[in-house]
Amino acid sequence: MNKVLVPNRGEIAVRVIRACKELDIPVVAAYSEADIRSLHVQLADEAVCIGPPSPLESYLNIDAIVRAARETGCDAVHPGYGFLAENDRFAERLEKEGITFIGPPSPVIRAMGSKIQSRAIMKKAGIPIIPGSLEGSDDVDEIMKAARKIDGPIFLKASAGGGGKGMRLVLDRTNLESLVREAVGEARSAFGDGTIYIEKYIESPRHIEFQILADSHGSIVHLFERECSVQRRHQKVLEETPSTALDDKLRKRMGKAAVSAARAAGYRNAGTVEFMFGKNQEFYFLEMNTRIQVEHPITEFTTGVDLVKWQIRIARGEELDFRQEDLVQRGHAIECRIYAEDSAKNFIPSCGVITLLKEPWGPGIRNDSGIYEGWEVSPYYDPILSKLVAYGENREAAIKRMQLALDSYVIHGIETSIDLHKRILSNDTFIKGETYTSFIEAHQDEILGSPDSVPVEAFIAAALAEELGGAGVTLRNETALERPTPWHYVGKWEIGGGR
Amino acid sequence: MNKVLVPNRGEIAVRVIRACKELDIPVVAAYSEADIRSLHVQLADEAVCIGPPSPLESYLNIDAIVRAARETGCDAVHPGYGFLAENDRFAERLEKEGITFIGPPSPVIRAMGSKIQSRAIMKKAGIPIIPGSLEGSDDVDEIMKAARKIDGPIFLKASAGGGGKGMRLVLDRTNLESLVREAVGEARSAFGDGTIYIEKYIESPRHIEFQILADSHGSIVHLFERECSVQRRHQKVLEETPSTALDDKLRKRMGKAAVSAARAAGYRNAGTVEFMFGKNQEFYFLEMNTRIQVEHPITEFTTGVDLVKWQIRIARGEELDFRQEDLVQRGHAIECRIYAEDSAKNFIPSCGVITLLKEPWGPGIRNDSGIYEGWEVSPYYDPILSKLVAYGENREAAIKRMQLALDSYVIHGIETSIDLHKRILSNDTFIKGETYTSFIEAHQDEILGSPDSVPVEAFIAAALAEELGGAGVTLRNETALERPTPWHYVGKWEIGGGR
Amino acid sequence: MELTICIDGVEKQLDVEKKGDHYRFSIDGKEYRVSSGSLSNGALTFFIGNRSCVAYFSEGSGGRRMAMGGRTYSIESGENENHRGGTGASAHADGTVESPMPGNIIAVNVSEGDAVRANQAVVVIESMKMQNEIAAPVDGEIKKVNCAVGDQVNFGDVLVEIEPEK
Amino acid sequence: MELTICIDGVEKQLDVEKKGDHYRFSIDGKEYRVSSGSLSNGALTFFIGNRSCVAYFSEGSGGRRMAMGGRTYSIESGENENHRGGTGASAHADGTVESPMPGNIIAVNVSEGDAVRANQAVVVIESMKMQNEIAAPVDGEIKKVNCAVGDQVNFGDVLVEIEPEK
Repeated sequence: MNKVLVPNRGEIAVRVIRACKELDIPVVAAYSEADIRSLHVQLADEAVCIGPPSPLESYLNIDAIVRAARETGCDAVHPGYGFLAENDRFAERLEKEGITFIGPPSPVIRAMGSKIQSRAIMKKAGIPIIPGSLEGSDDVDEIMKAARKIDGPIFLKASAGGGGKGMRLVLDRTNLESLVREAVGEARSAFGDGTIYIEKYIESPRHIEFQILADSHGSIVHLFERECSVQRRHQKVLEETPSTALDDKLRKRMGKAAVSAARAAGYRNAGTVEFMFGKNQEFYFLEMNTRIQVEHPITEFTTGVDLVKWQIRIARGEELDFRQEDLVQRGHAIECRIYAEDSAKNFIPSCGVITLLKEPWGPGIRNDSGIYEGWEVSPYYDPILSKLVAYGENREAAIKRMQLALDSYVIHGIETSIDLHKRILSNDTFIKGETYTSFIEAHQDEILGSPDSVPVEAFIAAALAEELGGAGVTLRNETALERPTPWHYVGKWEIGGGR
Repeated sequence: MNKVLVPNRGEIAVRVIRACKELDIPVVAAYSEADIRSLHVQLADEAVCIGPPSPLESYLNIDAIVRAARETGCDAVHPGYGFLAENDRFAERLEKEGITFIGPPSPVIRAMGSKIQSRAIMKKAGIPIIPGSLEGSDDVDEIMKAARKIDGPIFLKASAGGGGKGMRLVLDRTNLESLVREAVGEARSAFGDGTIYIEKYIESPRHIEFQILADSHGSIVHLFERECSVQRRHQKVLEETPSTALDDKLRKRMGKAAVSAARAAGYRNAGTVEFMFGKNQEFYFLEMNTRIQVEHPITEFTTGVDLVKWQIRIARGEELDFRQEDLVQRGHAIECRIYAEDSAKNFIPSCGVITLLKEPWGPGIRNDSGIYEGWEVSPYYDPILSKLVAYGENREAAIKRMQLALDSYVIHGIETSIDLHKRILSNDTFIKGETYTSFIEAHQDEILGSPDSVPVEAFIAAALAEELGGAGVTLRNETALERPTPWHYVGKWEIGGGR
Repeated sequence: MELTICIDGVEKQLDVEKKGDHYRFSIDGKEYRVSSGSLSNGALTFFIGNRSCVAYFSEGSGGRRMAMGGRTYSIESGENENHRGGTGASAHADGTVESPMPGNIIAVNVSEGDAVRANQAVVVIESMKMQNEIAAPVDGEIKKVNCAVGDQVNFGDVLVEIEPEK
Repeated sequence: MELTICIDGVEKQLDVEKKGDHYRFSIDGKEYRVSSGSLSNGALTFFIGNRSCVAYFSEGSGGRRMAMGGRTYSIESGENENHRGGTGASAHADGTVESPMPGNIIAVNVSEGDAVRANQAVVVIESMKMQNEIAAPVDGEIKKVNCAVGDQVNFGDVLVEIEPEK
């Protein structure tokens, strides 16, 4: 492997670029015009523009990315997560071009990308799957027939998509037919495919996933679980490991199932087996993520294994130099995803220039960040700014460390989810470890309610700055940070900057 | 334990204050007038001034510290390292006042503080000590007599002190008497005590130490070794763990010896057993440090144990919740001590306002820092600014990570040892792990020689800023950072600020 | 000296008196000894009694902000009568619906003349790959629609105007 | 345009030409395409060919500094004839010995009229708990001793003056 192209952005591009540099492999950032001043572009050895801000024209533009790899002499591509990371056509194209895709082979991506196909593979391999219809249908009668085969509450889900579209929870069967009709119609209009499948509804479910590493020499290990039940808008907000729901016996069983799942899928590289975990400790295969996860750092903290470096090392043919029995979970790690959003106002995204930034640091703190002071958060991409991770000897220590880290995290210029995280971490139910996927919804009054009253120290500080300081107060202000800056030549320099 | 006083400063005060906060114990910084704007003062729950900048009047002023503890209602004191951390009279005074000293009992500090007494204890316990005269003398004839009992090269060392004063290496015995005379005279004038003892000279020695934790319930464990051979001016510059010189068998033997040493000393709390390690894998007890070490973070990274929190927990009577067999060394960690000094100019100290600061961060990086942008490094105290620590799956990965971190570390306004560290880390002998206490001296031409030529990028950058920017270039400048600031009222506010 | 400070919409009266090397603040009948203030590089440090405090200040399009003790506050200047109650406010009681973010219009659910209820979604904006429903602030009738599907809008653009019900 | 830039005492001629949306630099006969420059908050970002570069600037009592690619440079302005060769320079060829640091004088080894050799320690200063020997820059005779044991000295204070040997 001589040179790696990273057609991604933000904190994960920074993470991947660091890993390449640590392995002494030159690395090229493939960036959109909107990202010319982004941190990952500055950290890469080279940077090449692949198109306009719109993702379809840049980070999702397979032709432009392949061209960029050719032009810069890259013989490998690390896709990060999101964008083309789980796109089997992209992986296949690279395979055809003779460029190493740092991830699993394209047929594996394709199979795992289909809910129906992946469930069929897992069922065959003896992995528990959620009872339901393996084969979907867009025929209302067929779906009704399949529904009758399963007892109790069920979920209707669209085969082609996610994000809640075409999804219906059926607790009471009296209006089943109209709900099926709605789901088919919604799926058809959202994804151009009305295929609906049925799943047994699991009460108070948790989302627990297992990290997998599989090399090209037949060795597959799991690196224990991550508990990802705290979600909003079907997106993870906070993850931790170990899960408070597992004991060693259960952990071993699920880990074994995850390794079997990876083996059944013919897996290679880093991947994640997601399980739905029910009230009675039953677990079901949900899906397999064929890429690095956002939440990988908590596993790195507790196992000491560098997952991103291993992705690259596996892709260049290296053998895993440890076995399952060498891996030990040590301590506890928590990740908070810091989003650019106004969590209290229905999580609406927030963008603008970061006028002030103070990032947490200290023992047991890792902040995988993609931002800097003076940089502008643009409306084109995912609102993730950074991932703050805290490690402690145990869960209590990790929570406390994270609380102190969040208290020291200052981001001005945009709204963020920092306060949301602080409230989650001080919530009694969370502290008890009772985290189900419904957690945020169930506690929204405490978690998203209005803030505490303003303490007197704040009034004193404001008085000192506003009144006593008068004109002499040196406030940081956006003008000084803004691009273009007061520098006379900047305007001209920016011309064609994105090309 | 209700409230902890920290009569220390800089990065170790920051570390201790964090540990107290993580344990939910209120913490008070006892600071000198020179430190009113220091980071540790800002992080503490309360802060109380204990005197003028001169250490004798503040951080070494036992009466002022005890008074500060009384006034703020502290029932415990964490001394950090340096200053009064190994002062048995301070520990004894606190014991008498009914204030918990977070460290070992005062008689242990006293015994381990005496080279002669500590060697006698260790010899009795069967720990190997360097051949030499256990009892020192200030009588030239007595010393000559003792010297004749040991074969080969010897060291003359002052009983009362360190730092090279009163120390003489005797390779050739022809002028032994005059060397003894010099040593006695020098020790007398430096420490008021001319007592000299003799030690066998160990060729190509390494400095390897073992971390100890001992609770008050009889449990003592070691947390493996730290290799601290890279030194300048008899001060450690870079530490790492594991040591490249030890195999598992030797590690086990030395660990056992360290635990025995701690037990023989009647030890309690965190401590370090220092060994001299010779060419033929022989090791000798050197001394016991009865406090937290500067280099403790590398042990925290590889064992997952929080040493500073355990100091506090042991002091409040908690039992260690793990045994020796639970402890595993995982991965490799390196620490670089970032000093305020001009390493290339005979390590002369450097002080002034920090006009620009960019601190390293990222996976596996921990920077225990006591500084911030705009803060002034004063001439009164130790020149340590921060401790940069890098963790990796193995030594090679840790070195590479540290190199990249050092490359991203920017400190303007003062000179630092950052460049020295970069040169050490890229030195072939260091990379091979051949680190002896003479390392820096032996490689000073490569390590302290003139820098590489200025790359063309630097000229382009300077041209852009200096010429094209013209008056419009927004340079950070000291005026804006300086105290007193442009704020009109600052001058008045500063009056009496230190009291 | 009497000062009026407004933070996050809450107004407080502060009485400040200079006492040699420190200041005495009186707030809600309580007294505070404030000393050793220093402002440098956007950071204010000072002591309240024995406690060292640090506050950071910034100014941007969203107004003045102060960070302190793990929270961010909006600072309104004393003269400003129109207190902002927070951030990202996108709708006015007068029926003007402004975009709370830059993004793409992906749905416009209303036409001129339609009757709407408060909290009814009138427009959907996609920003940062998320769809955000923008709701009517009041009951009323749609007076004007200023956007169409596919439009790129910016922070503060007026999307829809509503004639509030009397 | 011709520019002369001096970094760490090394002077270089740069030829700069504006070419539409970028600049062309010629240095030592080689050409560099420099584009997309931007300066903000003390940080300069720009591209040389495909490589994004970042440089940070500061100005303090020690002069102008630039940080780039893991190194810190001293920048001398083109007009300045007196190029500084580095930092912490404490002795002049004319025999003036200045303090390279603030600290306490703990020893003065010479008196007026003494003959000294270059590199001979004339004064010892304690700073940051370390003892630092300050050496004579030239052979010569001590003309004046401006400090005594126990004195607190500052950066740049003249400690000793030496009449250089001819």
